[in-house]
Amino acid sequence: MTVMTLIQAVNDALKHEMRRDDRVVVFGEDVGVKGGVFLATEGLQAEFGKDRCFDTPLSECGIIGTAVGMALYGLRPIPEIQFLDFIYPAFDQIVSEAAKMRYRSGGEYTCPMVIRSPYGGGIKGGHYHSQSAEAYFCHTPGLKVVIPSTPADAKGLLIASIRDEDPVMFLEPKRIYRTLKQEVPEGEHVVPIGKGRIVREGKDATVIAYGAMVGICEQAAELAAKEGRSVEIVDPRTLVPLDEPLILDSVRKTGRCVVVYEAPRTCGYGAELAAIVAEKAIEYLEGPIVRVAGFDTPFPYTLDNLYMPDARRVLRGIQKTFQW
Amino acid sequence: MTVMTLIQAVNDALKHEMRRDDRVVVFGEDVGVKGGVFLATEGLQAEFGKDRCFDTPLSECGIIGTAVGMALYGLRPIPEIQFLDFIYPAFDQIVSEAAKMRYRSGGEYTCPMVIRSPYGGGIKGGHYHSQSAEAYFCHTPGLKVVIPSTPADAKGLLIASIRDEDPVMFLEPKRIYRTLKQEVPEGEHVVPIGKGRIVREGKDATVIAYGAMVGICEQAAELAAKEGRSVEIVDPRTLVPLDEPLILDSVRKTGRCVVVYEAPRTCGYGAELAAIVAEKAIEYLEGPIVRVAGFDTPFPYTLDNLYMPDARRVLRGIQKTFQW
Amino acid sequence: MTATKYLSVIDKDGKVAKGKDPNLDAEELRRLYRVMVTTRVMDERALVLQRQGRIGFYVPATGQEASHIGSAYALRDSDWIFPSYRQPGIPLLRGAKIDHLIAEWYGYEGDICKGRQMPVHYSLRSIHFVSVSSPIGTQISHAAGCAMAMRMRKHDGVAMTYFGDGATSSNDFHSGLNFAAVYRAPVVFVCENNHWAISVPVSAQSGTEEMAVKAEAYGMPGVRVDGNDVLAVYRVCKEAVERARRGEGPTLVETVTFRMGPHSSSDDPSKYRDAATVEQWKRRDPIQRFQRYLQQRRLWNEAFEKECQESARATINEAIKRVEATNKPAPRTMFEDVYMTMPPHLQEQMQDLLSLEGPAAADEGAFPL
Amino acid sequence: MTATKYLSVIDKDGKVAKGKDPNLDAEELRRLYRVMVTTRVMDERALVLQRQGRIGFYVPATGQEASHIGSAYALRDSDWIFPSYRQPGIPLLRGAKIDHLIAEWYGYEGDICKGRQMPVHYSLRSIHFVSVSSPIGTQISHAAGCAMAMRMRKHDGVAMTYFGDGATSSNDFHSGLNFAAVYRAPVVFVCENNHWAISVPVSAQSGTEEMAVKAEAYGMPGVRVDGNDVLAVYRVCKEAVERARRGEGPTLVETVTFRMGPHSSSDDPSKYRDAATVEQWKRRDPIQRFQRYLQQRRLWNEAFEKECQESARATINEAIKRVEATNKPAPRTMFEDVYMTMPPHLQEQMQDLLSLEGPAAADEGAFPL
Ligand SMILES: Cc1ncc(C[n+]2csc(CCOP(=O)(O)OP(=O)(O)O)c2C)c(N)n1
Ligand SMILES: Cc1ncc(C[n+]2csc(CCOP(=O)(O)OP(=O)(O)O)c2C)c(N)n1
Ligand SMILES: [Mg+2]
Ligand SMILES: [Mg+2]
Repeated sequence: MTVMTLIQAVNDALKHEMRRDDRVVVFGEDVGVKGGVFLATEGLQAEFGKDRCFDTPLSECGIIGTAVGMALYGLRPIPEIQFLDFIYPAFDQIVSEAAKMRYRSGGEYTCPMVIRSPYGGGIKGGHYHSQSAEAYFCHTPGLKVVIPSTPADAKGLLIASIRDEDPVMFLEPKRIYRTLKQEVPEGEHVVPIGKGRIVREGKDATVIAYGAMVGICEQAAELAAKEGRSVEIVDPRTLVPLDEPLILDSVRKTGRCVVVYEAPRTCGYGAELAAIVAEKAIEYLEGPIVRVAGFDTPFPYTLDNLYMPDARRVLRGIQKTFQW
Repeated sequence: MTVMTLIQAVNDALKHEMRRDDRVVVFGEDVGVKGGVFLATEGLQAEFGKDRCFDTPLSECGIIGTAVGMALYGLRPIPEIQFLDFIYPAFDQIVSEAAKMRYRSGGEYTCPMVIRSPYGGGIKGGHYHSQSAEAYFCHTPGLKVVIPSTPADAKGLLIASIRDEDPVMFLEPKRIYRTLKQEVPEGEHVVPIGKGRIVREGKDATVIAYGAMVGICEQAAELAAKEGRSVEIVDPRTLVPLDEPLILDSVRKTGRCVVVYEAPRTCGYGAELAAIVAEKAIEYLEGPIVRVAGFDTPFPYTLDNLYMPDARRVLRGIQKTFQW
Repeated sequence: MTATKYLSVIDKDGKVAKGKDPNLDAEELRRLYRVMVTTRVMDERALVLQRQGRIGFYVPATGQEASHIGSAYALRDSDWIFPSYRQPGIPLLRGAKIDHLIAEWYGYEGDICKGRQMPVHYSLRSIHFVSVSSPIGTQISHAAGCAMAMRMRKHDGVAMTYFGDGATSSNDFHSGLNFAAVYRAPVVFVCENNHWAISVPVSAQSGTEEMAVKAEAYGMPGVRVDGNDVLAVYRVCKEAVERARRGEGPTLVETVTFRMGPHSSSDDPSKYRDAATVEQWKRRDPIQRFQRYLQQRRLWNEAFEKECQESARATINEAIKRVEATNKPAPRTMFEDVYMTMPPHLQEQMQDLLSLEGPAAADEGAFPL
Repeated sequence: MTATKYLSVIDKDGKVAKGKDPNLDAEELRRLYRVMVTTRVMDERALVLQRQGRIGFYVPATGQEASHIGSAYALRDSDWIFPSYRQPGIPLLRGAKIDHLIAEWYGYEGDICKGRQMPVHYSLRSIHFVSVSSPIGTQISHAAGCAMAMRMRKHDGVAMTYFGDGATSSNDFHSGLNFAAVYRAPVVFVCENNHWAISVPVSAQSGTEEMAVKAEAYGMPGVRVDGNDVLAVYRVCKEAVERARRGEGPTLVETVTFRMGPHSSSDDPSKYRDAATVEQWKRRDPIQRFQRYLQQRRLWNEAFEKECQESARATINEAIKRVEATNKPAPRTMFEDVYMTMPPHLQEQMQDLLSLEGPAAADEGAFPL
């Protein structure tokens, strides 16, 4: 075990897999000499050479388009999109090509690749360095969507994603890149895709959260505990495919459900979570399913701390599920 | 009143607004001499000349990018995207630029434009001529999303969209372009954005549907009526902004809710509808909120009739809300 | 027809100027001819099937046989092809099973793609013919990426990708050519300039009359060639392929040709282009042109022609019969291949569908494009 | 430094060869100089504020003053600018209120953008300076569209758009130039080739050494000019602007310059480029170069310099003081301007936030780029 930040865990996972499998290649804007703007790819070019870790022209469209070609040929590309806000020029390649290749070719051609990208608010990045776009990808059949909330999960899930045979969107909550330090297993460490985790056990209400929101919910759970309410926190870890049983079991146990996400509220991934619970566990509910989310506005710069759900807002969400 | 198909109503609305306001320009692939692959723009170039209705190069990115520039300058562009499946190369321009321009410029620069595009299944178009991508746009603050389900609404909503000061995604259910004929008011006819309609009154269950699914739900409601169940159908008409009161009133009245959409189930717009009801009207519910949707697969060609929700599936969804 | 010069090899009488003939051997030349004829016959049969309502849609390549068959012929069988929907002759050239192609039109059980795509969106891994996409241009950057991978792995393969004049406006044209140039990837970009993108002429597509000149923007060579002259196309592409294989980087080849038929079975070109131009191009038919060359070299006669035509027709008709005797894919297949293994939510959705009672909705709708 | 030739006007001694001088009048020359100096001073002050934690982020344009100020000077005030984040001198040239610029850095009340964007993402409608976006390249097709609109409406305006060498790889570069060429739109594309896209050098950005040559792909003229020579930039752009205004279509201008500082306040360029090259470019400083020219023409002396510097510093410092005395925008403003009128769901979300009790979470995080 070594104590690592989340970004160090990402770097560790990349190195581990590049050593293990020479088909793994990493590329993107500034990932070479600079090692990425967050240093996720630091040291990779030095260790693995320019054929396996290289800078690209400023074209997300080309980054993903060529990644698809490499994957078809048999490589395991790990393209980095510098900020998730800049993934849209590549949207067509992701949605129309990577996601649909296996299906449309009857299973003959596949696109195993991991698209890594930092996402979410919390670094004073304003309008275009803060967005949470996970719902777009969750709504796209053929993609898997993975979001770690701890350094150990970041390493284990990234390794699992790299070994996965399908295209994976690996979204890294940049807000907690360095704020969280944790023991992370050295060497081999795999956290399977499709399995969530109980972050904190509780019996009165279930809060579902992922990424940087998990920590916020832990703060809120502490506040709720002071009010005498025992809150269970569930982190799905992979949004697609989802560990439905874990979530439904928790909600059936507690009878209350709060869904927390920082993306704009309307049609965010939390809407999906709410809809699943409302279809499959409504008879256990003793209160409304409450969503605490980002607002339906673009991401602001100065007021970003008000935009992102904080412990106050989550606490109030928890309280609401009791006011029936 | 004239009897028109939905596509004729679209054409009529375009002509009406182009006559009324010389800032309105229409462009896209094949919209000129050919009049569009569905003939939505037939006759426009002949009547208004090549400056106001013209063909573009094969670049959705350029179509929307230049539309943004025209809108900034003061025109009222109505770009056509030939099929909604082909909008993704323009996704960045829509999501990062058109949607955010007013906000990020503090309200000084605006992008009034209507992006028209046929969407949905039902013409044997397979993988890439059938998709329902409305949820992506509903999740994007700054955009309005409008979907008509009748010829009269198509005309009235399109005119309202063209006069709107914000960018509007006007998605046309191509499956019913010509299958539905209806009396449509001649000349001026505005259906306001943000107001839904009760398609059919009922008291036992509410079915929410839009676009081509409205007709399918009407069939299902007939079948349910034979089983002694009175079904109310609500068509929101505009997904963003949503006529929440209309929906919540109906659900509160009937106590049951089924949401129908043809897009992939996970994170579709129906998840949002379910989540709203689960947060705001759960105490009125006597059954689970049931979603009847497209499957979480890409759109198939041969089996497309099985992919799209049909009356059987909607009926079963209605039945499920009674099995509690 | 454009005024700009480009390489032709076969003149109108079927003669080839000295030093220009690639000197293919007799067997090869006849094979090329046979593939071109079979491609043409396949187009004709398919359009009839479409009009009879037996298949839903078709995209003819009539007039463009020399362009795609001559270029693909410059490759090794192990080289990769990233096609658009308008190179049906390449599977024939590479020996694909005709049943696979025709089953794809029908979307029936025997279709490798399991009925998931519209007709002519073939995917044939066994011959390195990568799944055709509808979105225009996306294959261009795939070819660049594949070639980058070949180079990284120090393999000596080449990728060749096909696209139309319209596709030069796409995002992927720009990024594909740019990436290929920066990494000196072994790829040949074949732009089949057939003068139309559905109803949009080249003059409304680009500020340039030529497409080859666009190579300048990427610092790679661009070559323009008579796309109705199979030997000229072959020669130019052969050079580009060898250049790529030598590690000297990508080339953009523009084959100047003409879409003789409608854009697809749903299109009526008389609405937007005049018959005279079409007539002019008819006189430059690539099959007749090649036939005259073979005749000159005494490799063609009426008997050979008859045999070519008849065997093509017979092969296709028999395959149609076999395919029509099969069924649609089972409903279960709709849920397969979304991921390598079917996740729980798809299993649930599948069970949901399979447990349904009552007749499914009938097919409806007709494709407009 | 690249070997390719491009137009320079001012030589190293500040002299201009006969016939090359655009012969601007004395007042104008001094105004240009003053704007360049103020731009430089603003950069220096902003970087200090950033290091002091008074503003969160900054993007310097040091070394590129001639490139963007000289080009914009070729326009009429009514012409439209579609900038990137690296043309801070243009608002100064066009007489924007300095308080508006500085309030934008702070994202305070007085910011026209209401604190919604990071520093230097100005939007100044009153001077036709269109809202700066972070996504690279998107403004390029806006400029094309705006120019298309000008042409359709038969107005005699011109649009000028700015972007870097990195942006030439973007989707919008390709579509913007293509559309502009097809419709002969009155637009001038100014590519400021400062040799770097963050840590990526031009050699890893494009297969070409020059950017101007990319114009060939679109059938428009491409011109390369010394971007550190304000008169050369002005001359070349003036021609391009006049050409556009005459209805002869777009031009791509490449200004060859150098990013002297870091990409932004978060970047450390010593990690990826050597000091020697930077030193070399220091000797080509655009302000010193212009100063020597003015000196030659007896329009510059120490007193003028001092006055320029001091008044720039004073103007900026006073504005900083005024801005720092103001507040953050009210929470309510976060919900405004999403749409023209606030729809019910946003009203509800706003009420929800405003009704909250307890202290909000503090600001956190530091921007890495
Ligand atoms: C991204 C995208 N936009 C629009 C279409 C609709 N469409 C299908 S084919 C076509 C024209 C293609 O022209 P070209 O690239 O010249 O190829 P050709 O059909 O002539 O072979 C268009 C616009 C599409 N398939 N994909
Ligand atoms: C679409 C997109 N991708 C990535 C980024 C991150 N990024 C910001 S600036 C920059 C480099 C831009 O280089 P260039 O176009 O040469 O402009 P310069 O900064 O040199 O003026 C990058 C990659 C971005 N802003 N937008
Ligand atoms: Mg074409
Ligand atoms: Mg640069």
